[in-house]
Amino acid sequence: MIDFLQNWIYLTGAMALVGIGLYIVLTNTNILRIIVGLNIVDSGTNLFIVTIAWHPKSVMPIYTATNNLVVDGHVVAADPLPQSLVLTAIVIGLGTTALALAIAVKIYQKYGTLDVRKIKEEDK
Amino acid sequence: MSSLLALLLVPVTGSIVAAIIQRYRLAERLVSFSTFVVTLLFLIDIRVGDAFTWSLGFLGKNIEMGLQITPLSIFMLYMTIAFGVLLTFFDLTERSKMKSFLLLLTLAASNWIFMATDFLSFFFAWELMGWASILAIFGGRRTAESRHGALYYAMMSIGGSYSMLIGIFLLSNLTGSFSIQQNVSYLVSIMTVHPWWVLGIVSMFFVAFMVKSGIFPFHTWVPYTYGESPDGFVPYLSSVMSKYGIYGFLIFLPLTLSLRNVPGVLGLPWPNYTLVWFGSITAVVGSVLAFMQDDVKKLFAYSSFSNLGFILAAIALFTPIGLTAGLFHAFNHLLFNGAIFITVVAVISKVGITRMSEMGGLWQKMPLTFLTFFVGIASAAGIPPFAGFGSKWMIFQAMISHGLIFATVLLFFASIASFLYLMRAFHAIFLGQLSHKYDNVKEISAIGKITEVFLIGALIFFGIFPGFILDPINSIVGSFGLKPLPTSGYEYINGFFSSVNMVSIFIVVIVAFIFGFLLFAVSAKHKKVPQEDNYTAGQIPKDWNLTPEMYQFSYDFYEPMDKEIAPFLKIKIDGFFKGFGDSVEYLGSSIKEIFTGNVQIYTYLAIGGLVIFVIAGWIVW
Amino acid sequence: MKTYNFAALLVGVPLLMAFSIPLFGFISKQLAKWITVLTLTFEFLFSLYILLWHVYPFNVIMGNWVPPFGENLYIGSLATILIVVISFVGLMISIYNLWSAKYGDVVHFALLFLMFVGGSIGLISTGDIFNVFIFMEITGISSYALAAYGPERRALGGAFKYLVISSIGSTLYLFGVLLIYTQLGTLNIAEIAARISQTTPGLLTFAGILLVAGLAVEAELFPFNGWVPDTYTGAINPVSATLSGIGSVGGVYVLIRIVMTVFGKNGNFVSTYGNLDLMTLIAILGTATVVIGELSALVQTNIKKMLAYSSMAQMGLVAMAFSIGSRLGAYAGIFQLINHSIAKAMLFLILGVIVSFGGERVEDMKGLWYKSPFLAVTFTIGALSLLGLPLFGGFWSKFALVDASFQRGGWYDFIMAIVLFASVVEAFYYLKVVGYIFTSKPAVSEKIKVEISPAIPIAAFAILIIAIGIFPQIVSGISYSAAHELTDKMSGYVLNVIPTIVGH
Amino acid sequence: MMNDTPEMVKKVFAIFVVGILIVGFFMAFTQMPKANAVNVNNTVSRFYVMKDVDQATEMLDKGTYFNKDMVPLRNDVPYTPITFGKSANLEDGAANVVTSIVVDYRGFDTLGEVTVLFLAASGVMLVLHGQKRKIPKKRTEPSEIMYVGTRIAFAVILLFGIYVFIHGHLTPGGGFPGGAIIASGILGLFLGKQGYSPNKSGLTIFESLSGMAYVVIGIIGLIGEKSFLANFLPTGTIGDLFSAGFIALIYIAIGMKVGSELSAVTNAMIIDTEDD
Repeated sequence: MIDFLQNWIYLTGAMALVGIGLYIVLTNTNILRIIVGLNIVDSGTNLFIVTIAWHPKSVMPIYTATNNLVVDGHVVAADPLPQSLVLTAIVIGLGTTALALAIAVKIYQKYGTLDVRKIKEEDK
Repeated sequence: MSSLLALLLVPVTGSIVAAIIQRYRLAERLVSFSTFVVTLLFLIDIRVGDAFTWSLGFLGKNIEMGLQITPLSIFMLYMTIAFGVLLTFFDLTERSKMKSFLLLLTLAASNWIFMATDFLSFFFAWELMGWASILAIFGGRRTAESRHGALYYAMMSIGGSYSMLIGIFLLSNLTGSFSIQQNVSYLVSIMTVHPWWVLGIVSMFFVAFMVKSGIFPFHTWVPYTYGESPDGFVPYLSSVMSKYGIYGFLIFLPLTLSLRNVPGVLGLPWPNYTLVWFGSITAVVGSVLAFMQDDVKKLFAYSSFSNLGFILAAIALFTPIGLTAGLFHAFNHLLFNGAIFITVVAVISKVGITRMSEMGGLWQKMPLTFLTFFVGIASAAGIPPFAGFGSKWMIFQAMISHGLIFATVLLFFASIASFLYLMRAFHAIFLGQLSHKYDNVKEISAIGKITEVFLIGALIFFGIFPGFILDPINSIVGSFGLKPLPTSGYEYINGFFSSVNMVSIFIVVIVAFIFGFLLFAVSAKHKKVPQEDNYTAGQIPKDWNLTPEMYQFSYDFYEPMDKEIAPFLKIKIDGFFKGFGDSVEYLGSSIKEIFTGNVQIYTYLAIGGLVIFVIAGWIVW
Repeated sequence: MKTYNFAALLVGVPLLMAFSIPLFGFISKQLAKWITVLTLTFEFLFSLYILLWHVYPFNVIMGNWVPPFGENLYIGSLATILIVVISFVGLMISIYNLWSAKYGDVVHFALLFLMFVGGSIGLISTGDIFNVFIFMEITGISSYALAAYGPERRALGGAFKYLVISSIGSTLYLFGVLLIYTQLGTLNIAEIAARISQTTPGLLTFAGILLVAGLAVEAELFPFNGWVPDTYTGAINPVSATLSGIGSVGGVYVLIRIVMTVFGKNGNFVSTYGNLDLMTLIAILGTATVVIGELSALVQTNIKKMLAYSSMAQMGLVAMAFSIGSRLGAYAGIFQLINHSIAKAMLFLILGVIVSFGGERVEDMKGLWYKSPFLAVTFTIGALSLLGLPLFGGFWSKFALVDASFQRGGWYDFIMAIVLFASVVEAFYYLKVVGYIFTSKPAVSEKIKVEISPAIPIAAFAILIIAIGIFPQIVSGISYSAAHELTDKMSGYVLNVIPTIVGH
Repeated sequence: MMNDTPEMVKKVFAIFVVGILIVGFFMAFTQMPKANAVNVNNTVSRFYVMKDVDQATEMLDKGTYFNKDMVPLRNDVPYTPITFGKSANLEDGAANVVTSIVVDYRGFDTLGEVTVLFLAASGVMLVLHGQKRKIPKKRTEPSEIMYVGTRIAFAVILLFGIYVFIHGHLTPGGGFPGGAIIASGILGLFLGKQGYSPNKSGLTIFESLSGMAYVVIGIIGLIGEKSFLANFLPTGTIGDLFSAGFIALIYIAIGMKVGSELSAVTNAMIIDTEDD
């Protein structure tokens, strides 16, 4: 039962992060806050990915002298594949954030504002 | 058959050459003319029954495509190509602003349309002809109006061809083939079982044909487009391109033969009856609108589709006499419309304007053109012995033979109205007093004169000896499974009730003409006065508010009649299309508001769309 | 399973050259651009070799781990033709960039452009559903940066909008992938495609919706395409050409691959498990996009925005064609995609030349014929091809599209009627521009001098459009076998990747 | 449209939309496998953990991996037990299974990932090109302790970073964390001295060469082992420092690349936009 709850807690946390992130993106008009919101969504996604890889009884997927990953022909380690995926997802999130911040800096210089409602052009 | 392919390849080659050398105008025109001539030479080699097929690996199947010559197609081919030869010959020296390569592309497409045996190539050629003519019209006056005219035409034309496309695929999915013959015979076989089905599919096609021929209620583009086209292109547009629609109608009209035994209206199957009415209304609308026009190109544009109404009304009967009359009128229309437009082009190229109320008295300067124009409008009005009389006479006979009294009355009315507008043009352009600004106007070049003489000759010749053209028409009628009219010599026209000997009519007319001329010669001589003498005895006081138009006696030529008709003109089909376009534009500008430029709106759209899908997902899972 | 591991260079060489471009940039900025041209020439020739010598279909095994255990590239007929098209368009735009890319950091621009094309090639060839995400991000990040490039500030706004929407889209996609992973325990597209029926229907439906929503951002389908007008308008013209000619191709490809191959049933007409028919979803999205795109384009006065909306609408048309589900429909979609890619890229490139001499309002096209007959004629060719008029490439695809929808019948008759109406609207605004080009005297009769480097790509595109228009066999044969790959997923895709998937 | 909407309505609507989405997610989660986690034995990860892909491939080639209903018989794949420190010449020698997946089994992903980071860094350079770093007039120099401290710490951090990526196949960590650690050391240098700027061209060369090294390693695999990114080195005994074939090489390349890239990004981002 407690095992069951534990994963639900993490899932709820992940979904809460996604929800909060999206809410921020939808309601805040400041570019930096929108970027923060996107970052929170990313975090939620990453938490979700590692959550589905993990089970309360699982061990870390690294062979050491004491850590046995396979017992009776069954793998007891946490699923390593989503963990490698999350590594990728984190890096990608980082890259996106860096680029978004660079664009935000430039936007502030050129438009003089960080309000998304004001970042539009009349047709020339 | 290589000559069949040559009919396509020669114009295409000519078109490419003309496109390359279009910087050198004379060379370009020579190429255009010689291409038409070469095409005509190839055509002489072609006989009814020639065929050529190839297959195209497309859409995952082998589509059999083909070219075939039927009596109708060879008739159409001769008409269009010969007319084109004449036109390009005339064009050699005229300032017509026509892009020859587009004309030649149109020629290739037109040849293909007339020879196509399958809907794939028919549609291909139809669209090719469509956009080539659109671009040709763009190249016309280079004004906002000409853009507008071409766009109007383009919209109607593309709408029509999409309608036809739907028809083609509805049909080919039923039969699994693109072949015109197979599809039509399939339609014949289900005609009596599912008449509404057939009606639906066929009307998809008819929309395209009606647009191209300017049949009511799709006639509204005609004046805009003709009025703004390049001068040299208008004769081709009005004389040749309007016939594509007629050709299209003739593909499907044999369907109605299977309805002959079904009770209809006045012994006519109801589709024929409806089409007759469309034709008649077109004739009337065209004529009435024509005599209100002051712009000479627009006037003859209306005149042109009024005549198309006559032709449609006649062929829609699909009886031997009706078909003969319609095709005969189509031929005559080609000739006299060509004569009229070629002279109009000649006049416009000399005086540089199209408003008739600013012309006048030009017969003194351009006598041969005047004569050609006179013969042209006499034919158009159906005055014997010129071509045009015979066909109109036959059309009325055909209509009355079916007891279509009301439609016939309409056509009579249209015919009388056509007298009015022809009269107006005749007077306004050529008669009356010559304005001083035209003192230096000269008759057209020798080449133009040759063309005009040729047209006069043709109009008289085919007026007196209609049999030369009725013979091929009879074989067309025969090819549709109808019994051709009896023939009795080249000078005879055999109607439903009676027959006419055109030679005797010719003699009567000549005698009457000589008599009239004698009267004219012995009567009092009149004196030439300058234009200003009309109203003001040579003086122009400022406070009289006289405009130059008022010197022209044909300004507001039919003013009283205009006033009578004006209330009816408020009902505008044109307004319907324009209003439709405006509402589409309004819709567009409302929808555009979705994209506000605010990224949060876009996020809302995306997340909102996703949520809607998720809800939809719940509902169905 | 046929393998040809050497083709890994299709992805490897652009990567290697992209990494090395900063080094070349030290020597000369122009050299960096030339490296792009050379690399894309290699890509184009290599893919042409694959196409003409009929090397396809084959797999590229990465790291000697065969699918479904490792990652693979699957280059079937669809991937082959699209890679040929993409690398050709990319090559042409890179030649154009020799002239046009002249602001700021040219070296990094060349690098990002190269990786955008390379990433799109990877996106199209990859056989792993998570790898798709990575390549989506490669193309995504390079396109945000490319879109932000340029002398005008509106580029930044457009790039930021694209970034936000696209980030959300890729997050959704990632969720979808992971949900499928929890069910099947694999990330290989072929294995997922074969075993899709072994999943829980509800979860699968949800995952499908997430995947479609995420991919529709790149595929420019309404309502996920808010970024399109601003980004296309903001970016410099060669970048708009890239986004429209390459980026949208990749986006639509993945969307279709997921919907038709992964979620598709085997057979002629495709539907999905879990009750919700993803093809219907695509049909709705596609039709809505066509209508909204064309109607919005109708009222634009800025020609670049007009092209952007038209681009969106064309993508809707492509999606709608695929959603028909028959082989003919898929064929029409592929053909239309290729035509759109070539023609729209060409229009944007032409616009780039024109804009460098004047404004980009529709009125500024007035009298182009007098200023530069070359640009006027090529613009007309592109516009007429998009309208689907004969003698140009677009005719055949539109024809096939109409054929396919009427063969499918049912609701598609009405959808097609709507789409054809939208096409009339499209014809109106394109012909309006063509009218301006030919019928007006220019306000300033200054001649436009077209340099050699923009002239080459524009002329090549125009010639290609006419060549396809006259000889549709250039594209139609391979497109038709590519359509087979989409509609018959077992023999077309899965068995080519994992031949023993049906064990004994 | 949006600009006139009251804040409150906007918020409520946002909560509504996001709420439905989250509820949708939870409804999907209820259908997930037991305990909401993937059973490793039902995924391909099983072979990665067991280092058993070769045997699974053998079964696949024989046609016994999938049954008739296309269900993979993952638990039927024969298994050779692995003992830490003893098993040698495995198909993949990394003790850290995540690393073996990241670099070896799914190495192509990682190449893409490196590219993404590289592109992001290039994008930042492209967007921020031409920005001059202005040193504000009111200079507040950090203290001497900070200056010396960050420099000393940098050496240690650098060493630690190198340690992390060299031991990537044995312990948690690897190229990305290692590179990030190195970059954080360089960040310290920024804090230590106002106006500090690393050698930009040096960073670029470093970045490019390490990236090229990664691709070249892949191409060596293509030439030597007939497959892109294939391991061409012996895998050694599991648990040794010199094991796991090319993983260490790749991680060195990645570590150097990520370190220099993040430093370059940091350098590019330090722009003084305030008016002073």
